[in-house]
Amino acid sequence: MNMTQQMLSNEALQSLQEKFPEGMQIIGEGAQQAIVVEDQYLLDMMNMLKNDAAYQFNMLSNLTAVDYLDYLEIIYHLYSLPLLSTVTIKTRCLANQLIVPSVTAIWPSADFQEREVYDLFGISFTGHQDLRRILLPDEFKGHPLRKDYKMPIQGERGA
Amino acid sequence: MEVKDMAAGKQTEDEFIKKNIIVTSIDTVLNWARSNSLWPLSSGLACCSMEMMAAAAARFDISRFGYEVFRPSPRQADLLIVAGTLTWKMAGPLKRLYEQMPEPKYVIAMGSCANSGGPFADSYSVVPGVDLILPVDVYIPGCPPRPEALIQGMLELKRKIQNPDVGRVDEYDATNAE
Amino acid sequence: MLKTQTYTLNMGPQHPSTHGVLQMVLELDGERVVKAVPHMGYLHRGIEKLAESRTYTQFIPYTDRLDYVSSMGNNLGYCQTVEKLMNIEVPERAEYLRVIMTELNRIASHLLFMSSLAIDLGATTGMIYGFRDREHILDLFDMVCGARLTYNYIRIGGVMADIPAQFISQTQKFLEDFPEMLKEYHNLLTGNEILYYRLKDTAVIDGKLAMEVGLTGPCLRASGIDYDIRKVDSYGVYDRFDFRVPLGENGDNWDRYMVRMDEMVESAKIISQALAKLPDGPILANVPKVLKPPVGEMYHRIENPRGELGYYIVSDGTTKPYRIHVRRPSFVNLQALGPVCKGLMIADVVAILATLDPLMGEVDC
Amino acid sequence: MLHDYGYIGLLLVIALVFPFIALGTAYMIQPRRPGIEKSLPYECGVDTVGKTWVQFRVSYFLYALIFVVFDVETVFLYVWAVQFQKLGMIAFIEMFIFMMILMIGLGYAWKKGALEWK
Repeated sequence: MNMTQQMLSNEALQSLQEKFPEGMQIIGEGAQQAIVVEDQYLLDMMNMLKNDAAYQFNMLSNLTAVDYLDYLEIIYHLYSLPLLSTVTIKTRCLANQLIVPSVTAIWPSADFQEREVYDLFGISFTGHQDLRRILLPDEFKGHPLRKDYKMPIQGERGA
Repeated sequence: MEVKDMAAGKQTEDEFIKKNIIVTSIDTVLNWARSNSLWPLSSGLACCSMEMMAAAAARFDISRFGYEVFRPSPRQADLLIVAGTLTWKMAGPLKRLYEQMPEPKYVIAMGSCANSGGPFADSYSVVPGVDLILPVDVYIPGCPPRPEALIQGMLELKRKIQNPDVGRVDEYDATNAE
Repeated sequence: MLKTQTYTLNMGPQHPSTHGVLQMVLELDGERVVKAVPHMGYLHRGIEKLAESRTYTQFIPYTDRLDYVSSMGNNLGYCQTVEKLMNIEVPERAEYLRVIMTELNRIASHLLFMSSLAIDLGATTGMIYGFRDREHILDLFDMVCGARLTYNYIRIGGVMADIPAQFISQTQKFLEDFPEMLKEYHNLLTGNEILYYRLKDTAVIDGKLAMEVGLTGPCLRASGIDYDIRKVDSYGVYDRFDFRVPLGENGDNWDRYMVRMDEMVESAKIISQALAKLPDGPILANVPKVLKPPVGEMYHRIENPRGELGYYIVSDGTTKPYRIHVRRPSFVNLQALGPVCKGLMIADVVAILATLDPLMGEVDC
Repeated sequence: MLHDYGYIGLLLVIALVFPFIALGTAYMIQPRRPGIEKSLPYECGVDTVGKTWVQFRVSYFLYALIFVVFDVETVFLYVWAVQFQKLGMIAFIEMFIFMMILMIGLGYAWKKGALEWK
C-alpha cells in the first residue's frame, strides 16, 4: 500500500480543527496538504500529534525552512509508523522576529536539523539546549540560505 | 633513471658502465628513490577519495608503482593528494597538514574541485582551487578522475621529481640557496 | 586514591576512520569516552544555495555528489520528486531500469560499507575483497552511463540511455557468482572471531533510542523496527517485487553489520526479478526541454542505502527551483553518536562510526 | 680467552657507530626547513584542546610493567637459544623452570585483573 496517499484522513483533520479552532488553518490538498499553525499553539499541537492515540506521529522525518521574503516558514514532515500516515505541519515567523519554539523536547531527532536551520537561516529555536552553528565555521557572518544573502565574489571567502 | 652524461667524461663513462659502475650525483639517486616510493597522506575529502581508495585497491593497484603506503600522519607522508572539495573551513587544517609534512613534499590536486572549485566554484564556502592555499605540483582533471588518471598523475609527478629542472619553483626553493 | 583528569582528544577532520572529514571531539578518561561531540561542516559546499541558481535538469549532477557512493539513489529521489510535482508519467521500461540501477548501487554501497568496516577494524584483506567485487558493479555502470561514481543517469521523466545488449548477460553473470562472493565474505569477516567480539554487544541502540534519535535505514532496522520505505511507501514499481526486509534484534554493531549483509542478498533478488520482467518500450517520457513545474511544493522520500533520503522542492513556476531541501539520512543518523559513545572505548568509537556508515558528502550537503 | 672478548668489543663499536652513520648521512642530505606550524603537535589538523600533560590512568602503567617482564625474559631466551646444542639437557630443564616461574607471574597478574582495562 502506498503511504503517501494516506495523508491524514479528513475526519482526523476536522477533529484537529475543533481542538485548535483559531490557531490552525489547512491549506492545499492531496500530497501538498499542510496545516499552518501559529507558533503559540505549535508545541501543544505537536505534543498532541505525538502522544494522542488517534495520531501517534512518533517520527519527525524532516524539518526545514523556506524564506518567503516577508515571512519565513518552518516545515515539519511527520509520520506515524503504527498508523502509516503522514502529515505536513507549517509554522510562520516574520522576517524581523525569527523566534520559533523548538520541538526537540518532543522529538529529539529535531536537534541537528534545527541547528542547521539556525545556521543557514538565522531562526533561533527557544528551548533548544545547544543552538550553535553546525555546518558553517563559527566566525561566519550572515545566513546563506536567506534570499537577501549576498553571494561572495568568486575566490573570496564567503562571509 | 637518466644518468647525467657529463660531456667531458663521456669516454671514461663507458668503461665504468662496462665494469658495472655508474657515476651519478647524490641528488639524482635521492630523487630516483623518492619518486619511486611516494608515501601519500590518507586525507580524502570527498568523492575523489573513493576513486583514490579504488586506485589503492586490488584492480588498479598503485602498489605496482610503490605508492600504496597511505600514511595517516603527515609526519611520515611526503605526498599530499587533495582528493575532493576543499571548503574554507577545512582550508586551515589542510594548510597545517601540509606544513607539518617534512620536506621534500609534493601536492597533487585531484579532481576539478581541487583544481578550480569544480561544480561548486561559485559557492560561498568552497575554495575555488587548492593552489590558493598550497603550492600544487600536479593537477588531475576529472570529476572524479578515474583511478587510471590518478596513476597517470602520480607518474607525471615521478617524472617531475626525477628531473628537477622541470620542477616547480616555489617560495621555499627561492629563498635558501642550497 | 590518585585522581585522574580527563583530557580532550580531537578525532579530527583528517583521520583514517572518520569516513571523510568528520571531527569528533572526545573527552577521554584513559581509554573510555566520557563525552563525544561530533563537529561537521568541513565539506559543506552549500548545495542547497547553489540549487537556487540552477535549473531543474542542471541540479541532477549535484545530487550525485551528495551521497557519492549511492548516486543512483540520489538521482532517483530528486527526479521522482520533480515528477510528482509535475505529475509526469514515467514509462514502464524506465521504471524497471531505475529499480535495477538503484539496487545494483545499493549492493555497491553496502560492499563499500563492508570494506570500510573491515579496514577500520584492521582487516585490510576485507577491504581488498570488497573493493575487488565492487568493481564488477562499477563496470556495469560504466557500460551504461560511462561513469564509475557520479552517474547522472536518471533524468526527470525516465533514464538517460537504454542499456547495451551485453548489459543483461553481464548482470546475470554477476548475479550468478554474487552468492559465491558473499560466502567468501562470510568466511572471511563474519566467521572471524575477532570481528565478532569487536562488534557483538557493543554500542547497543535499542528501538526507543533509535526512534528518538531519528535513525532510518539499516541502522533502524538493526534495532528491530520494521521500516523500509520500499515496502511501506513503495515508490516506483517496488510493489511488483517480493523481497524480505532483514531485521536485527538488539541493535548492536553486529546487527547493523548483518542487516546490511542480508540486504545485499535481497537486492540481488530484486535485480534478478526486474531483469526477468524488463518490458520493452520508451525510456523517457516526452518531457519538455525547459521544465517549468507548476507553483507548489512537494516532499518525496526514497530508501537509500544509508536511510531515508527525502527531497523537499518549492517551485515558483520559473525554470529554477525556489528552494530545494535534501533530508539527508547520514546527517540525522549522526545524532546517535553522542548518546551511544558514552562509556565506549576509543576502539569502539571507531566501530560505531563504521557501522553507522555516515558519508560526509551527504552529512555536510 | 681474552681473544673472545675482542669480538664483543668489536660488536660494541659497530653497534655504536652504525646508528651514527645512518643518522649522520640522513642529517647531511635532508633538506631542513623548520617552521612554527611544523613544530606544532599534530592532532588531525586542528589545535590541541585543553591541557595535554594530564595525570593519566594507572592501567597504562600496568600493561607496560607486564610487557617489560616478558621482554626481559626473551633477552635471556636469546642467549640460551644460541648455545642450545652445546648446553645439554640440564640447561634445557633449567630454562623451562625459569619460564614456568614467569608463567606463574602471568597467571597471578591475570587473576588479579591487571590485564582487563578498568
